[in-house]
Amino acid sequence: MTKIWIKTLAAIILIGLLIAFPKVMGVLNTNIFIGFAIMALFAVSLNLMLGYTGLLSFGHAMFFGLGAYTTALSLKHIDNLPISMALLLGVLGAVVCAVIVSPLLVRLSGTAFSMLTLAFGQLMYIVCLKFREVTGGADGLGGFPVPDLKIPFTGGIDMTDPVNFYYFAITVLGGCILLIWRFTKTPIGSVMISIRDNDNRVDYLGFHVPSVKSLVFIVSGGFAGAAGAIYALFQNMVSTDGVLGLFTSFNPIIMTIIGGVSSFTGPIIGAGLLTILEEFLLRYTDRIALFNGLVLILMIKFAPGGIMGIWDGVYRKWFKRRTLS
Amino acid sequence: MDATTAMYVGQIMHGLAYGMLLFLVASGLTLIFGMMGILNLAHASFFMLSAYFCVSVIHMGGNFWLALLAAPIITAVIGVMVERFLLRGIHASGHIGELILTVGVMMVIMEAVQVFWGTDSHMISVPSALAGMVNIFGLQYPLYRLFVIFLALAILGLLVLFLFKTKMGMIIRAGVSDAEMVEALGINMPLVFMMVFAAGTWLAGVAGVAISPLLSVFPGMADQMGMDAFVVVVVGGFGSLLGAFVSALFFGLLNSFGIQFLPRIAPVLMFVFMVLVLSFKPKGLFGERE
Amino acid sequence: MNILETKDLLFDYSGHKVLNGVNLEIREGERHAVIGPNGAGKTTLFNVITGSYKPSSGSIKFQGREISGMKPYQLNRMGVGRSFQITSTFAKQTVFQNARMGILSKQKVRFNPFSKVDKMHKITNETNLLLEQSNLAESADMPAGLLSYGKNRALEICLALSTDPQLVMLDEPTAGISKDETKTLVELIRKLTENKTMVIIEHDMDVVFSLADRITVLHHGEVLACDAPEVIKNDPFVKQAYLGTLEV
Amino acid sequence: MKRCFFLLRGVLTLLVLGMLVTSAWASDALMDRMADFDPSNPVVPKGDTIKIGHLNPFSGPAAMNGELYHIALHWVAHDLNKQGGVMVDGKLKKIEIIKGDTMSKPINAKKAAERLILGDKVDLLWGSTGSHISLVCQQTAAKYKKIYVSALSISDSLMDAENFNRYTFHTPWTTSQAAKSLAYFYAKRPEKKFYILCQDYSFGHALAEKFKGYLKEFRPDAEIVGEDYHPLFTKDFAPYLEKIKASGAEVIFSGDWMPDSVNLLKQSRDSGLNLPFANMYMDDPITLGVVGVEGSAGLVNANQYMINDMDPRTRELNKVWNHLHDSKWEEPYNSSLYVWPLGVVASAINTTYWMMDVVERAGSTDPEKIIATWEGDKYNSFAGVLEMRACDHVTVRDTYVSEFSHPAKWFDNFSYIDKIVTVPSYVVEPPLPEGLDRCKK
Repeated sequence: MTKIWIKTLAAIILIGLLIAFPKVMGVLNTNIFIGFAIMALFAVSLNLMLGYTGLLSFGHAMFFGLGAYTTALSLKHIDNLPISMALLLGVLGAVVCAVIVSPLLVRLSGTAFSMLTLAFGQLMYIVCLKFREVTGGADGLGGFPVPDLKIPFTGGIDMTDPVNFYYFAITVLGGCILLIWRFTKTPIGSVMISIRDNDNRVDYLGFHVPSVKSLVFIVSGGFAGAAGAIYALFQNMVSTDGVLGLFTSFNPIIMTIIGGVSSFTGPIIGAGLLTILEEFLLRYTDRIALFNGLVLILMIKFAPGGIMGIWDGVYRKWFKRRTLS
Repeated sequence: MDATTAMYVGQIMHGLAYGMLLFLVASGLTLIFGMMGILNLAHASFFMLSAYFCVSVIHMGGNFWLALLAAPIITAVIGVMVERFLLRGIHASGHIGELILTVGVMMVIMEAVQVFWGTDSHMISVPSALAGMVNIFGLQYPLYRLFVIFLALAILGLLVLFLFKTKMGMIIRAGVSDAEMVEALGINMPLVFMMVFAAGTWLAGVAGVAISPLLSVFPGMADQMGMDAFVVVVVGGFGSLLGAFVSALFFGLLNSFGIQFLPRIAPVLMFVFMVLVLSFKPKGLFGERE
Repeated sequence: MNILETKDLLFDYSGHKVLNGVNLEIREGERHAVIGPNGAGKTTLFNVITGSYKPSSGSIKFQGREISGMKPYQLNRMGVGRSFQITSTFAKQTVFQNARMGILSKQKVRFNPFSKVDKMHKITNETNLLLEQSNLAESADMPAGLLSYGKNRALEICLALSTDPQLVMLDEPTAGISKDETKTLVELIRKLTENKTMVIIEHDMDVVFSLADRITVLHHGEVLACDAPEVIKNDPFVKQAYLGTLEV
Repeated sequence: MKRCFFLLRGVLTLLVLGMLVTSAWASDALMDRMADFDPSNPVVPKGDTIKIGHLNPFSGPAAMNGELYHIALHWVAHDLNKQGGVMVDGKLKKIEIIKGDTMSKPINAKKAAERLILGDKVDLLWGSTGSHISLVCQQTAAKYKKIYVSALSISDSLMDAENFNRYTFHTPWTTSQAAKSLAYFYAKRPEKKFYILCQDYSFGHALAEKFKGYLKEFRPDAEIVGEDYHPLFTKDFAPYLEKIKASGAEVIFSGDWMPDSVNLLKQSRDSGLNLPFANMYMDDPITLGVVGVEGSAGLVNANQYMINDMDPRTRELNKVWNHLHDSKWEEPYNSSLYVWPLGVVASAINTTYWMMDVVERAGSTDPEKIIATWEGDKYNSFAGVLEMRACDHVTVRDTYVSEFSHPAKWFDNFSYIDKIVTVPSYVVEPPLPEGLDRCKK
């Protein structure tokens, strides 16, 4: 029983900290935290494919960008659209794209899969860049209204106020991360892990591997779309380079690798570390990408399991438990 | 030679010139992938690195020709060091580890360049011997771009001779189809890998030096060329030199005539081709290996 | 009635006829062994039947239905289970999780993204039952990658049977394990394939003769003989196929 | 009568003498003040200072723009700090410049602006190249009620009805002023066939539209023989140049800025296309130095500031700047790009002096006081009169166009500004944005 007790206690403390955060840390750090939470969900949604199903996607920004653009465009063109609807439309946009793309993708695996995702990612980037009338091209799309969050009985909560938005964003992003956690605990979750370890045997056990892969692809795309939608609401500005660029696809991979590929919380830790690293470095140098690159190389070379891998190694040495996450 | 045919010939020549440079970069990329299964996303950064070395060589008093000799060799040395100390030990985590490591290398090179050579564009003037125009049945065409085409053709010839006529070339071709088997036959594959990586980076280095007088050398030059070369390798087929050559010319001409006739859609077309090929023929047009 | 029949099964691998018109009959509920010298085409026959390769021509009938060219997952759902010569289990997952994969497929819980798999007691109980039958219960929480080679072979067979197939095809189950471990494994196979039809490829003649009701001898991609074990034992042609030319 | 004549002459000479002395004195004063100015590592005052956030790309493809305007801001800060600072809230405060790296990406611009406002608590924001980036800075500043001086991007859309906000002041000229200046210049010129090649984003498209409109007005007989928009930071212009050659154009109109401007000019001259460019940003020594005298001959450059020696204060600025460049400055400010205070950099210095003058007259960095002082303000800058239009916060000024020729006073290794055509402000004044109620008469 103690295990569950510890878990609930930890959960309560965590929620307490999250609620107190904006009061304690001030508006600037709150905004940075929201940025971190968005990237955490984005990285966790990528890890659903990379860490759990063994599929490395170089085009995950496609869903993030589509989520952001659909939300931004729907708020811009449909007046007094409630914020929750805009969010849902964002997720829907990403899911529809995943449904269209997945049949082509799931037949491949390994490097071919990665290359095709990169191709799709860049295709989406160029199309958005070129059709400026709709997407605002290099200028991006800004100034769309961020409507108040309407709660049935009380009046609307002003979403442009950073602290209110913080609570809204954290509930949505935290909720999504929990949903993904639960998803990995379901039967389809264990099938995914088996596909990562040995997709051939899974085929012989009666599972239709391509349809499982496309389900994972769509779920992961949908959650990336949610992260993109929150991003659009948070920044009130969506630019092709910001949400669809090559590095928008690479960042979650870097976070997952640094945090730990084979664990659920790895990407979250990776996202936190990169955000802190960036905030810290920005004061001293403009060369943030240089440090990120170096950290990435060192991690892959000396600690392929990432921070969680190191923690797991240490944990095993001290507690002699035979676990192989 | 009235205006429209002059324009067509001009665009074809530009297409060939850009296609040839694309081939130099893509050939290195596809050889390395064919041999070692590593798709080196940092390959275009070596192309840029060599251009910056060319700037330094010329800064320190050397002329363009010395730079054309020295810069690719320095880049190849750095390429070998990257393969030797970084890429070699991580076959364990499979292709995913290697792919992501090359992303790290790309990021480091792109930023390091700005630290050492600053952020503004460096100009390299066309070498005097090649400056000016030449008259080809009525069309004025810059001599330097012709030089680039012939340089690339010469290197292609060298490459083909090396691969198909020498013992080492045979080993490399065998390695492309089955590296383990060749190693089993007692050939020191790690050494061959290192040489292929050096050759691949050297090719990218030559392209980097060749392109600098045409364009200015500035931190953003790797992105465009990197993505184009990547599309060429994927469409041409991983590990296939012929595939790289054919698709490099195709995309070089597409780049020129795309801007000429359908400016808005030209870049999109390139990626549409890539998606189509990858979806229906993952091995690429001439590739043997996924 | 034959549960599995192949008619003039042909498979040529770029010119070389690996299977040259194989007619195989497996009766319902029998234990059938397929033997033959190396390179006779045993494993290829196996892979063609279980859907890994598409045959060049000829038909395969399972319970009366034509299955040539079907995908492995379709065959499995129809009731064909198989094991692999080279152990192919889920190294990073525990033995329990390995077995549970088969049970999930058996219970057709393939796309359920809602309920927690650990909370599905029906599945958990059935998995534990399977593990006990395969006497792997005590190493249930051990990752498959850390099992001994012998135990891994047992897990391999357990997986093959986990989807409760009518026809079980075992590809050299006892390959590479010691004499006494073979004994326990043979007992395990006999126990697990109680009322099922089994086809086994095996080189160890003791295993073949202790398990098989009938034996098919394959040589150069053709069926040399198909009869009871005693008959096969002293069939001159079989000896010749194995020992080369007959000393006169 | 004679005596009063004699008296008058005396006064006149005294006046001239005084002028000479003050300019001499003044120039010595500026020389003394700026003697220790080193842009590579500027003196950063601490304590209670007027903090100015400098938003520009300091990394990424257009990183050199950050470096370019860094010297402009620090020149003004250094000069005023040497005079004790600016009287604000009853105290003499020094000026402190804090960098905010936009990385040429709208999202990073928003983050940098927020960090400057909330983290460093800046009093004023100043920036930024790239209209799409400047728009983000402007919106972020307004969100936290901070003054944003949009000193570099010149898109009209930045101050139109949709994007206008009362905390933003537009000190440079605008796209329409630039386009109208060039069209005005070509009114009396023989060339008839124009080819438009601009960057494929809002600034490029807006500039092209405005130029076509004004050209029809000034030259109904002129003809646009072709129009292309190339992606930002294009590498290979050859296909575009080939199209231009075939189109028979006489002038190429391009609003490209660094690094596109230098690539375009260099590649066109290398491929034998010697047509003049009607441009706004091909006036820096790096770009022109590459193509030499013939390559830069005939370029028609329009600008909000052109280096000249008419006004004593500009003469003084040029003298001190050139002296410091030759004697003192190190990497990267000792390069040919910074020999003289030219075009965009000098204009930035000019408008920054204006900004600080407004702050001094407002006597505070409180946004409301600054807005009240700056709206409708007329300032006699060292490059002509600058007027801040009250209703839409856009600056109206004379603009200048010049055809480069050789030999020119300032540089000898390439053609440069010689005869300057001034376009009076009433001609080039931008139209009031419709739909902005503040501007309804």
